[in-house]
Amino acid sequence: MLLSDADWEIVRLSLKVSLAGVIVILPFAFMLAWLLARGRFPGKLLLDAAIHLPLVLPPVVIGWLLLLALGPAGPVGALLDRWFGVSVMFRWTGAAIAAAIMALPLMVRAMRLSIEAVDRRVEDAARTLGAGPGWCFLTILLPLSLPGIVTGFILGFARSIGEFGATITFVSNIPGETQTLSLAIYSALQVPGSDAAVWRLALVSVALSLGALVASEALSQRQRAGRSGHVL
Amino acid sequence: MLLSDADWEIVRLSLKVSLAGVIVILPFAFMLAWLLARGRFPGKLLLDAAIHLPLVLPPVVIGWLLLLALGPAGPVGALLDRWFGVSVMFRWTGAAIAAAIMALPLMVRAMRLSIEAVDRRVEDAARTLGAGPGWCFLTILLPLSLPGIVTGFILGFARSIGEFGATITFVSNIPGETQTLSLAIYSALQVPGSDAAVWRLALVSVALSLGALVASEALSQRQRAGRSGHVL
Amino acid sequence: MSFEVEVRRTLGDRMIEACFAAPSGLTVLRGVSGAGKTSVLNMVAGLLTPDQGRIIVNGQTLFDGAAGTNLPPHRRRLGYVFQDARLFPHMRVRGNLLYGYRLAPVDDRWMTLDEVVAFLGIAPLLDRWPRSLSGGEAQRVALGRALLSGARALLMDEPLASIDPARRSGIIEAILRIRNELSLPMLYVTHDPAEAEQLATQLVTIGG
Amino acid sequence: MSFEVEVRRTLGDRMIEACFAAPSGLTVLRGVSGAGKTSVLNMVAGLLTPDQGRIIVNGQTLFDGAAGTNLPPHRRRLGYVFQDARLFPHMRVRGNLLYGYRLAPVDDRWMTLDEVVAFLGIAPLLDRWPRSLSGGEAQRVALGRALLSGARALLMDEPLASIDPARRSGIIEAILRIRNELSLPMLYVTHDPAEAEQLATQLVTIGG
Amino acid sequence: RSKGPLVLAAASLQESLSAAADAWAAMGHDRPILSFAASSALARQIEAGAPADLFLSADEDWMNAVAAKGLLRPGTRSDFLANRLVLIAPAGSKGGMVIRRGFPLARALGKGRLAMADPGSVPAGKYGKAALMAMGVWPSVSNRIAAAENVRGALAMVERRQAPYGIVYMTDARAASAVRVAGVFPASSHPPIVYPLAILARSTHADANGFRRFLLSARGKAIFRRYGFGVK
Ligand SMILES: Nc1ncnc2c1ncn2[C@@H]1O[C@H](COP(=O)(O)OP(=O)(O)OP(=O)(O)O)[C@@H](O)[C@H]1O
Ligand SMILES: Nc1ncnc2c1ncn2[C@@H]1O[C@H](COP(=O)(O)OP(=O)(O)OP(=O)(O)O)[C@@H](O)[C@H]1O
Ligand SMILES: [Mg+2]
Ligand SMILES: [Mg+2]
Repeated sequence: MLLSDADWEIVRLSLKVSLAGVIVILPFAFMLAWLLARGRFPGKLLLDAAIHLPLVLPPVVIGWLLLLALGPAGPVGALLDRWFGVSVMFRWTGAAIAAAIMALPLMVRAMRLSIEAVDRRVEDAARTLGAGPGWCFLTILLPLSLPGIVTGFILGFARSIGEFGATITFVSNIPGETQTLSLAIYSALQVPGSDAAVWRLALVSVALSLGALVASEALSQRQRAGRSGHVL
Repeated sequence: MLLSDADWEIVRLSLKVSLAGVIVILPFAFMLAWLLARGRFPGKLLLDAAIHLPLVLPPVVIGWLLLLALGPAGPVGALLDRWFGVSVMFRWTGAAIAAAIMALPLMVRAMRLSIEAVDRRVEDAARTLGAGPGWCFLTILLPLSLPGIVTGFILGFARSIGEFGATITFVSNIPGETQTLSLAIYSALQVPGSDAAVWRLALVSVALSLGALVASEALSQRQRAGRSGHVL
Repeated sequence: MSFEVEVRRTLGDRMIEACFAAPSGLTVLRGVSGAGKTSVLNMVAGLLTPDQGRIIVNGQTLFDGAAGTNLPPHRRRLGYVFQDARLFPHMRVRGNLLYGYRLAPVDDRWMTLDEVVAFLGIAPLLDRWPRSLSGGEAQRVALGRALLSGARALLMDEPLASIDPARRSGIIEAILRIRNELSLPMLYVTHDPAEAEQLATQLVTIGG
Repeated sequence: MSFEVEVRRTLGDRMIEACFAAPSGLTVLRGVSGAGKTSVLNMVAGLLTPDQGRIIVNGQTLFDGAAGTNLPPHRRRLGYVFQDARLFPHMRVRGNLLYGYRLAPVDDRWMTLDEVVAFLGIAPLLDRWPRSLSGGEAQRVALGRALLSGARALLMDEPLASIDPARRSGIIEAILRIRNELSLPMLYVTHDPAEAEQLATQLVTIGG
Repeated sequence: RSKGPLVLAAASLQESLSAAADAWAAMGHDRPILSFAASSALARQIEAGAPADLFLSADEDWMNAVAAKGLLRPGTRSDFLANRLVLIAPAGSKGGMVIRRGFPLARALGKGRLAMADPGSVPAGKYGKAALMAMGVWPSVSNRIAAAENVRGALAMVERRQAPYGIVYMTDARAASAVRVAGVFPASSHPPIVYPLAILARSTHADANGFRRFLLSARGKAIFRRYGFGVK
């Protein structure tokens, strides 16, 4: 399968958008997962529901909401422009934001599952050894939640590679700037008789996430092998 | 907020499609999660990758693949028609299939995370007490994976409420048969000045999944409260 | 012979070896920490597969490396009291106790819930969740669970490690009764010389 | 006074109460299984909050229900050997041992890794993962981890429960040395009368 | 490197407008940047203040909505292209149909469905519904519609023989080799199908008007005529 220069450009852009989105959102996702797993505060259920929104609403609606909030006329967009002079409209950064938002619920849920599975008595042991809450979080909770972090990352990455509706609605379909793999596939689908292009691009998508999958499996395999040396 | 009869009809249909899809796929998702968590077989990575496909590819492409496979001209579709005389084309059952396929990767991943967190030594204990592999699976592994099952169910349900691209491509947008909430929202979005309808339907979507969320939280709360009575 | 064990297994860079035959009654396994006592019990129970050797209990071959015999754990019907209690966290104490009982053929059961609850003193715990039990309470429930499973032999890994002296003597008496009246063969790990003295019909040192 | 403890706490339908003052040295806590020994240690360590009462260690008030004082566990600097080993599963034995050591101010450290490794006999285990340790090995590592944390007092919950007699006497000697030479106050739970006899400067019965 | 003006265009113009942009670039100008998506999505982006230069809508409604908000540069709007509506069938199927009042569409469909863009919202669907109503056959087929996400979706359904007939634009039928035109709807049977073109009020690109004038020129129109559009 030969990819044209334009195809490579699309692949590069997709990777940039997805990775940037998912990596930037990762720490926030973990904090949210932690809050939902451990916190007790009023409005927790509302926060939980809000995080699920990108999953529940059609992506096009999320794209539109992003447009209303972050577009040049939107409240957040206007502030971004005034304070930092940046605009995410029609920019790859906007696509990364859309990818991150769409990936968020998947990441939070996976991480939360892992956090809830952590044995709090092990954390207690760390506390008695002099670890403050922050250090305990970093050295005990975080590494013990690694399976959830890896799963969250993979789910989020795959989701943002496949993201289409929110992106095209929010930042349009601009080659070289916001036209990711999914959008390019959409464009190809609009042209009768371009099935070959669709297949080619779809295969590239699949290859990308297969790569991510292999990497993650190798990572968690190694981790598991280490810890559970006990065959008893 | 007042819903018209037509709106109620859409809500009813959406619930039917999502619940049917997610509930039917649930046992398969669990078996797949179990295979991936515990199994060692050639092609495991390929199976893993295949399960992620609905996440990685734009939903429209998935809808299209479903069409190729399950449509009247497709191999599976032809068999279904010949053997059972059923066709899922343009039917709500087709929408449920699309919803289930799109929900699958989320469900499998969440369940797998929980299965991997189960302490196998507890299962060993059950084995020594006379439990065969099947009984051990039912009475130990399954209940201990409940957090992952609940999370998988919620993610899957939310995802299928929000599912749009695969559904409209596969089974079209037929009021009363395949027009779920997401499709209705999309239709409304296409018409200038129909923002009110979009908001109304979007709110209904959110309410539905908020309901599911509350139910699931209550369930897992109860479960957790019971088991971890130990404050030590 | 109640137990004929001749096994060898590599764990990491350690090699666990054991070779003994126990006529009947209660065989105490001793040995320094890390000698391989738990590993031997796991091999007898079918939870750890020996690299080579043979395991015969009550004349039935459970494992034979040469012949390729390897009975799965649930067919061996050995009651195993683990070094850690390993209770089922999602079942109450009663559910834990009855798990094996319900699976045992009626004829194989040689103790009732009431008897076990009485001599272990766990009546007040029946409706509790395992996570809320104290160390000694959990250990007693684990003991009861194994006794109720209608096993044909018992494997016990320091079953009295965290049980107070008063209770301990009561339980030792019960074990002696099981040994003598039911003539159930047992493998029993303990570090306590007094306990070994009281219970053992035979002493085997692992990794000696 | 090294420990002044006067606490009360309801757990489920049980009420745990303890009231004692220990002048210095090693105080053995005993009591039947379920009496509340572990609960008392948890309250002293700050892992379980008493409903009411006071806890003073070495003259410092760690908890005072009336005054609203409640120092978090990591500020109490008490080395705690848990009834279950509770090692960190994602760190090797060395990482477990050094976890508290690295957090302790240099001046507070009163033992080195080499010393601990030597008298516990865990040198071959340093690069192993906790899950691969035997019961007694894990228990020794947990003991070493607490000793290395530069604690100002020690809480030990049946630390020698699954350790063989040979090792046990070596460890008991070391504990006696810590008690006498460093005059570190200790609360020590054991069911073994001989152990209590050897170690205790004072005996306290919980739930008596 | 300098960039051409940013053109937001309806997805159905993908091939023709790309060809026009190439021709414009061949004349020594910077190639315009083309973003193809649903007219509704593009219009919402413009409403949100997106910095684009030209808008080519697939129907008048969305252009009117944008105009009503004062977002068009006065005097630059023109009805640029025209299209016809056709009835299509899979290539190789038999039977032509003269489209006149009461033509036997329902009978021709048999158990099959009529593929068209969503008649409730998507422009091509709205025109199609109007045409069928004018011919008096809407009541007999209204429950046999397979509504697609857009006109290309309807085309694909017929291409893949999921539906025996479909209603699409003449231009779509021309572009696809797997379908044949079974009949052409009289121009009087539906409101005129026009693609309006306008420069946006926020446009700052010096070439915006030049490209617009090129599109409206004889050379530009010739390109679109090649793709089957009527030009005004
Ligand atoms: N994966 C492994 N790699 C290396 N060594 C291992 C591994 N698994 C177990 N071992 C070692 O095998 C030995 C036997 O362990 P086992 O649990 O059988 O000892 P034990 O006699 O029961 O000791 P204890 O009295 O302390 O419970 C131990 O030294 C243990 O560290
Ligand atoms: N959530 C709870 N509900 C009811 N009872 C509880 C709960 N948590 C603890 N208990 C009870 O509190 C008592 C004290 O437990 P603790 O672990 O302190 O006992 P212990 O003296 O350490 O016993 P052992 O010697 O067996 O370790 C036990 O009887 C235990 O069952
Ligand atoms: Mg052992
Ligand atoms: Mg205790």
